[in-house]
Amino acid sequence: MLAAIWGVTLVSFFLIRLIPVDPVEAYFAINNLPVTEEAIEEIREEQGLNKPLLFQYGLWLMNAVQLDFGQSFLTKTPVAEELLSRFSVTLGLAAAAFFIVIAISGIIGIWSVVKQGGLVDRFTRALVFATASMPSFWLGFVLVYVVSLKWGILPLMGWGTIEQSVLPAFTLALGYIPYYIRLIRTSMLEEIEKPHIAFARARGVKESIIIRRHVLKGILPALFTSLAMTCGGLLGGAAIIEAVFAIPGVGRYLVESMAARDYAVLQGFILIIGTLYVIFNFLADLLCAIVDPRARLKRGDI
Amino acid sequence: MKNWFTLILVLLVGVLAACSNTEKEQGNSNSETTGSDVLTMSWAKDIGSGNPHVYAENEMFAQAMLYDPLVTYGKNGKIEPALATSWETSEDGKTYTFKLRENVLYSDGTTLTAENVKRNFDAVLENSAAHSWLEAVAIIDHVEAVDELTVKVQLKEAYYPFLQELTLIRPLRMLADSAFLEDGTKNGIKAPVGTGPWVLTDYKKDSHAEFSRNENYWGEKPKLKKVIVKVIPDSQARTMALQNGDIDLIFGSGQLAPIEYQTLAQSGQYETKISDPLSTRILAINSTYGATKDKNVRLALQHALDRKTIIEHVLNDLEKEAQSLFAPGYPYSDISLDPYQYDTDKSIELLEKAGWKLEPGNEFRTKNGETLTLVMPYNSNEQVDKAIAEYIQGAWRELGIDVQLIGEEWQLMIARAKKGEFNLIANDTWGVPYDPHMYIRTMAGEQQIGYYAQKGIPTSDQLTDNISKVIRSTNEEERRKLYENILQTIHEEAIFMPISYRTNYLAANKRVQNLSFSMQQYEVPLNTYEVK
Amino acid sequence: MMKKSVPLIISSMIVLLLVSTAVFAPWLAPNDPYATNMAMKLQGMSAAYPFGTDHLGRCVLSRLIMGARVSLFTALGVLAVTLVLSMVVGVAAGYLGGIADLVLMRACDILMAIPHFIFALVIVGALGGGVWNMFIAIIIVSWVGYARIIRNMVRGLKESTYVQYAKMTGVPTVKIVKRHILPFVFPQILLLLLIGTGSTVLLISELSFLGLGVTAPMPEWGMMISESKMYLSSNPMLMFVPGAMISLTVLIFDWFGDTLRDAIDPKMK
Amino acid sequence: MLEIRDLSVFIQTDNSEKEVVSHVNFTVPQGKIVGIVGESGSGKSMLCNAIMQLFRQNRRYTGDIIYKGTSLLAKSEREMRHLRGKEISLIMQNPMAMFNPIVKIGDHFVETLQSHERISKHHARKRAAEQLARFQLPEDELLDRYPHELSGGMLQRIMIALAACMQPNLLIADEPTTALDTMTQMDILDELLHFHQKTKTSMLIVSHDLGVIAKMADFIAVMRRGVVVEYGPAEWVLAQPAHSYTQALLAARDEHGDLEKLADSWEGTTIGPLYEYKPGCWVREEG
Amino acid sequence: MLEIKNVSKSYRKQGWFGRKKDIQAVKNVNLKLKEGICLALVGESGSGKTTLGKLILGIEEPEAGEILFKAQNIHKAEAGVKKQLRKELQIVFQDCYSAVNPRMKIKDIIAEPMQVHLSLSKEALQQKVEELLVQVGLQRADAAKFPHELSGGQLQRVTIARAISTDPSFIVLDESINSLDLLVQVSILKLLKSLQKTQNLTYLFITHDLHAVKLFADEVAVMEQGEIIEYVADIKELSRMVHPTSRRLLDARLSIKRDASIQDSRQKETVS
Repeated sequence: MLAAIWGVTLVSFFLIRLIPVDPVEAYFAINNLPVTEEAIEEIREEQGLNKPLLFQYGLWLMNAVQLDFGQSFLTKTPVAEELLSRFSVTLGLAAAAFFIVIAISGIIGIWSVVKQGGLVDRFTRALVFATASMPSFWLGFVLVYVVSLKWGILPLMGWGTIEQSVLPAFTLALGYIPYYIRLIRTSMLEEIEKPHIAFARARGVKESIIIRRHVLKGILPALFTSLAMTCGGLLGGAAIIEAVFAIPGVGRYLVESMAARDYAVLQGFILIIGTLYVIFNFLADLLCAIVDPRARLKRGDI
Repeated sequence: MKNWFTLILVLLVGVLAACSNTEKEQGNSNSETTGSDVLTMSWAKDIGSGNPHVYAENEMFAQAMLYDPLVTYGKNGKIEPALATSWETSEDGKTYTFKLRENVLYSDGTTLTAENVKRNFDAVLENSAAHSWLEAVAIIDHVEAVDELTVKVQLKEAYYPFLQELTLIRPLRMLADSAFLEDGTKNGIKAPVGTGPWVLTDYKKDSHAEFSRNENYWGEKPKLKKVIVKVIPDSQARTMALQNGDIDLIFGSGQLAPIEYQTLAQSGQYETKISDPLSTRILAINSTYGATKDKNVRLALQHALDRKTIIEHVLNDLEKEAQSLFAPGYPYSDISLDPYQYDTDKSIELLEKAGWKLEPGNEFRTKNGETLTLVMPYNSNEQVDKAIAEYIQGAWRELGIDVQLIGEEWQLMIARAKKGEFNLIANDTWGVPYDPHMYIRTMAGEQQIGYYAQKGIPTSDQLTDNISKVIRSTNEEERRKLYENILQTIHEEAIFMPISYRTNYLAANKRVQNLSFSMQQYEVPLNTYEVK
Repeated sequence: MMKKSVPLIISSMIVLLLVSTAVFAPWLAPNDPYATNMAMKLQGMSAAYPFGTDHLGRCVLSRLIMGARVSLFTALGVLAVTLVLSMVVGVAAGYLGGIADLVLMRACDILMAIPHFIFALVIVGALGGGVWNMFIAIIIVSWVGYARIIRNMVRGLKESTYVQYAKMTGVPTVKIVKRHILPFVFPQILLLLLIGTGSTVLLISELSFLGLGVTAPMPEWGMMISESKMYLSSNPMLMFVPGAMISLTVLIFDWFGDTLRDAIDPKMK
Repeated sequence: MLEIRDLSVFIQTDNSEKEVVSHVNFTVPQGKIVGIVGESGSGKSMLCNAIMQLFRQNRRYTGDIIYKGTSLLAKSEREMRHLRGKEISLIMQNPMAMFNPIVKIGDHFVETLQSHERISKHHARKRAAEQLARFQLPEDELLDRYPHELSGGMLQRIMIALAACMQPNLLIADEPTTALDTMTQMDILDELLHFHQKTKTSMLIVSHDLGVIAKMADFIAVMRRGVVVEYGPAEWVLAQPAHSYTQALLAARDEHGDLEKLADSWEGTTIGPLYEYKPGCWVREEG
Repeated sequence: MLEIKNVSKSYRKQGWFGRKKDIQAVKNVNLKLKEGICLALVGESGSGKTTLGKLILGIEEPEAGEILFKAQNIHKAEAGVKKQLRKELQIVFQDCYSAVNPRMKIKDIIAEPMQVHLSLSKEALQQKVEELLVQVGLQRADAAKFPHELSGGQLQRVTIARAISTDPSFIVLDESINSLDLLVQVSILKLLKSLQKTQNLTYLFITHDLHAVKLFADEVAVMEQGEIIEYVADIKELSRMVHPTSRRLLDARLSIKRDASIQDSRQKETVS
C-alpha cells in the first residue's frame, strides 16, 4: 500500500511538471501582469523553482508527508487548507451520490433477480440505462432547467442544504447506477448458479435466507472492489457536476487550478485523491477479507 | 450481514447529520436575503481574502467596495478627490503632495492618518516585484508623512499618468493599521479593514460573501443595508438564478452571454442596462508572421471585417462599433482618423495586389504555391471570442482566405501569443483608467501581442521610441503630439482591427433601482443602488 | 461457438449505420456544416434545416452528422490503439512474468489510483487541446486497466494444461502465444473495449465540453452542447439534440456489447 | 415409501427439449438402501434432483413421484421446501463446492434448523454440536470453522451430519464419494452404513462406481442413457446379472479379470420393454 | 531406460504476511524403469506422484538428485539433446478436456508436437495425423472436428495419438483414465496396452486405482508423503504388500463381492 502511495506521489509530482507552461509565467499571466526578467527570477527563487527537479521533489515529498502541500501560486494560501475545506464538500456530494447508487441499484438489481423479467423490472431498467448514457453535464442542465426552473421543485444551485444536494447527487449517481444494477444482477445470478445454493435449497433453507445470507453476502467482495473504484470515479466526476450546480467543491477547484496551472494545488490534489483511492482499495480488501475468509489467505503484501 | 447494514445505517445518519448542520448555517443567511434593503448578486468567482495590495484570487469589485484610493477617476479622465482632498505637483513632476481628508474612519474605528498612508505605500513598495508592471509603483522613490494629514510622494523620474494610476482599484488603496501583519501585506492581512462604503460581515469561500453598509463612511453612505454576493461560476446558471429569484443582480462584462442578456432584456421582466465604452475589443494582427507581414494583406483584412454583422449577431448589439483603438472619450484619443470601411471588393483588390490570386478550382487564394492561411488562436472557454472567430472563418472563406482556428485553453493561447505564432488574435485594450498609456506601453515590451503587431512594420523603431518618450514626457503639448503620431502610425499600418467597444452590462430584478455604472470596468457602484 | 441472435443482428446493424453515417458524413449532411449565415441564425426546424440552425446560422443536423466523425473515429481509434497496446503489454507481462510483470502491475496500481476523468484532464491540460492530444490522453488513461485484465487472463491461460503441454513439447513461445493465448484473450478484450466505447464517447464529449477537446469549427457533440448552453432558455432544441445524440451512441454501443456478449457467452447475461 | 412411477424428465432449453430420464420405475422401501449405478450422463443425478424437485423452472416431468402416498410433482414450491431437508435429505458430490465458502460450518446447521422449526440461534448451535458429536466429529472445533479450512473427507462427513440433523425419512446420496480418495471413500461409506443401521433411514445412493453400490445397496438399479436396464435385489443383480450391460460392468470390476478378455464397450439397445424375470427382478429386453 | 536418483523437490507456499512455507513434495526418490515395462505409481492424492511425473518430463527442476533418461540427465542436457528428449518423453493427462485447446481442430492438436520435432510437409503431416487417428481407433473424419464434439473417451484417444505422434519411447500416464467411465477405461487401457506392444513403449502409470493397476501394470511403486514406501516387482505379488499404507490402499478397494461381515450383520438385523 505504501508503495502504491509513493508511486502516486511520483505521478502527481512529475506528471504536473510535464505541463509545458512555465508556472511562473502562468503566475503572471493569470494576474494579467506584464512580465519582466527580474520578476520571473524573484518568483522562481521564492517558490524554489530554480532548484534541481529531484531536490524539489524531495522537498515537496517531505512536506507532503506532514500534510503540507505548499502554497498556492495563485492565492498564496496553504494548499492543504484550500483542498481540505473543499474536499469536505465534494466528499459530501460523493457520499450522497454513493448512497443513491447503492440504494437504487441495490433495489432494482435485487428486484430484477428475484422477480426476473417482470414488466416493472424491465421498464425501470430501461429507464435507468437510458439516463445513464446521457452526459452528466447535459443531464445536469436539463434537470436544473426542468426541475428547478420550470417546476420550481428543488433549489437551483449552491450547496449546504439537503434539497440543494438532491439534484447534483442524482446527476452524479445516475452514471453509475446501471453499472451496478448489471453488476449486482450478473453476480447474483452467477452466485445463484453455484452448487452450494442448490445444496441449501436441498436442505429446505428458506428462500429469504438463501438470498440474504448466501447470494447477497456472496456478491459483497465483488461489490466492495467495484465500489472502491467508484469512490475515485465519483470524486473525479464531481468536477463537472460542481461547475454546473455551482458547488464550491474540489473538482471545480481542480478545473480552475488546471486553467491557472497552479502546480502546488494540482500536485496536492492528485496526491490526495490518489491516496484516497489506495485507501479505499485497501478498505475494500479489508472488507472482502472480513466477508470472505479465503481472501485472507491470498493477501500477501500490505 | 447484519453488521453491514448497521455500518451503512451509521454512515447514512452521519451524512444526514452533517447536511442538517450546514443547513442551519445556511438558513440564517437565507432568511436575510429577502429583506427589503438587501441586494443579492452573483459573481463568477470567489471574492478572495480582501487584501487590497495583491492581485489574483481577489476580485477587484470587492476590493473596491472595501478600500478607498487617494484620488478617483472621473468622467473623461478627470482626476477627482477621494481620501485626498487636494494635491500638488512639483515643477519637475517628481514630487506629489497630498492633503488628506479629515476624520476618515476605518471600519475598526481608527482614523486615517498620513503615517497610515505611508505604511500602505511602504507595504506595496516592499513587494515591488509583484508590482513591477505598474510604473506608478516602480517610479516611487520614497513616501513621507509631512504632518498628520499631509503625505509627500517622491518619484524617481517624472511620470505623467501617476495620478491616473493611483485611482486603480489595486494596489494603492488604504488598509487600517490593525490589519497589517508584521511583514506587511505581501503574505496576507489579519482582516479586511478599510475606509470603503462596505464592510465584509460574513464570508464562506466559494459560496457567498456578505457586505454590510459602513456606517462610518466618509462619503455618501450606501442606500442598501447589505449586499450578498453568491458565487455562481456558470453563466447559464447565473441567468437561471436570476429568473428564479435567487439573485437580484448580474453585473459585468462576460458575466452574461450577449444572447442571455438579450433574452432577459426582451422578456421585459428585468431591468437591463449597458454602460458607456470601457475598453476596446480588437483583433491584433501580427506583422512579423506569415502573410500578414504584408501591409496590403493587413489592409485587405481591415476592409474584410464586417463589424456590423458581428455586433448585431454575435454581440447582440451589446457593444458599440469601434472605429479606433481607443474610444474618442479617452485621454489623447480624440484624433480624427479615416476608419476602414467594410468593402469586400476593395479587400479582394488589395489581396490581388499583394499577389494572392484565386486560381480556378481552388477554394483559397495562393501565391507561389502557398495558400493564404491565417493562424488564429482563440480561448476555447470564451464563447464570444469563439463565435467571432468562427464567424470570421466562415465569412473570409468566401474571400479565399483560409483561417485556421486553434482553440486552446487561455494559458496555452497566451503562451502561443508570447511566441508570436499567430496571424490574428483577439485582444482587449486595458480600459479605464489604464488607457491609452498602458496598452501603448505593451507594444514596446517583448513577448506581447502589441509588440508582435508593430514589430514588423518599417517604422517600428520610431514607434517604440515615441512610446517611451510619451510616458516620460511632462509637457502636455508634446504628449498630445506624440500620441497623435503613435495612433496615426498604428492606424496607417493597419495592425489592429478594432471591433467594438466593450461595455459593462447588467440585468436585475425590477425591484432594484437607481442602476448605474462606474467609470472603471471592475467597479460595481453599489452605493447608489436601491431595492424597493 | 457464436449463436445467431436477433438482437445482435439488429444492434450490429445500428452500429454499422452509425459508423457509416460517420464515414459518409460529408455526403450525407444536407448543408455545409461550416457555412455561417448570420441571417439564418437560431432558426427552428424547417425543410432546409431539419434541426434548425445554431448561433452562427449553421445547419445543426449537418453538424451533428459531421460530429459523429469526431466522436466515433476517436472512440474507435482509441479502441484500436488500446487493443494493440494493452494486448502487447498484457501478454508480455502475463506470459513472461518477471520484471515486465512487476513493472506493469505497479504502474497499474499507480495509474488506476487517479480517476480517469481527472487524469485525462491533466494530460490534456499538459499537452494542450485538440483532437490528437485528447486521443492520446484517453489512450493513456484507458490502456492500463485493459492491460491488467489481459495480464490476469494470460496468467490463467498460462497455467492451463495444454499450454504446459505445448511448453513441454518444445513449441516456440511465439507460437504458443499465437495459438493458445491470443485466440482466447482477443475476443474477450475486444468485447470489453466495445462495451467501453460508450464511456469513451462520453469522455470525449466531457473534455470537449470543458473546452479541452476539439477545436472550432469542427463540430463535436460535447462542444455543441457547451456552445448552445446559453441558448437553453431561448432555443432548447439546440442543446437537446447533441445530448440526445451522445446518449444514443453510448446506448447503442452498450447494447451492441451486451448482445454480442450474450451471443458469445450466454451464461454471462 | 418412495415410488417412482414411469418417470420421464425433460430439460427445456431455448427452443428444444431433451429427455434425460425415460420411463423409470422403482421404489425405495422403508428402511432399505437402493443403489443406482450408471455411467456419466445416464440420468442418475437428474433423478435425484427430480425427487428433490430442484431446478424446477426448466424441467418437465411425466409420470409421478409418490412420497408417502402423495405426489411430489403436485406439490407447491412452499410445500416442497418444508419437505426438503426435513423429510427428504440430499447429500451431494464434491463437498468442497457444496458448502458456502464464506459461511461458517455452524451457520449452515443453524440456517437449516431455523428454516424448519422455530429455534433460537443458541439452541440451534447446541443441536448442531450434538449432531456433530453423534458422527464422532469434534463439534466445538468445527462449528466456527470455514469450509475451506477442512478436508474433503471431513466436509463430506459434516454434510452427512447436516443432512441427518432433521432426522429425515429418506436420505438421497448423489455420488457421495466421487471426489474423495479411495481411503476416505471407504470411511465415508462405512459412516453411511453405520448411520443407516442406527436409524433405519431409507436411502437412495447413486454412484458411477459399482463397488460403492455393491457395498451399500439392498436393491440395485442399473441405468444407461436415462433408462433403467435392470433392477432387483443386490444379491441377484450382482450374482446373476441378466442384462448384458450389467454383465459388462461387472466383468470390468472383476478382481480376477484379464484386460484382454474384457468388453470395452457396450452398444446394445435399451429401448426394449422391462419385464420381470424373477420376483422383484426386472430387466429390459435386449434387441 | 529411466533412472531416478535421490530426487527431491519442495514447493514454496506463500502465506499470510508473506510468511513462506516449504512443502516437501518429493523426498529422496530412487526408481529404475526397465525398457518396455509399465510401472504403476500408486498413492493417495498429495503423495507426490504427479510432481514426480512432472520432474521426469522436465516440466519441473529437481532440487537434489538427478533423473537419467537413456543415460542422459534430463535437466542438464544440452539444447540439442533436450529437444531429442522432449520428443522421446510424452504425457497423457487426466482431464482430456483441459489438456487440449478447445479452439483448435483435432488435426491441429495432434500435429502440434510433430511440427516441432518432425519436419514434414503439409500433406505428409495430414497423412500422418489420419494414420494416428486410425491407430487409436478414431475416424479419419474426426480430424476436422473440435474437441467439444467428441466424447471423453474419444478425446482421450486424441491425446494419446498426440502423445505417440513423435514416436516417443516413454509416456507418463498421469491419472489418464481416472475420470472416464468404467467401460471406457477398459477400452483406453486396451489401446494403451496394444500401443505398448507395437511401439515398444515404457509407461509410468500414475493412479490411485489399484484395480486398474492390477489389470494393466507390470510393476508397482507406492508413494506416501513424497517417498516411495513400497516397491513390487511383480504385479502378481500385489496383494502381498506389507507396508501399512499399502495394506490400507488394498483394503480400500471396493469389491463387487459383498463384504461378508456386513452382509451377516444385516441379515441378523432383519431377522431380529
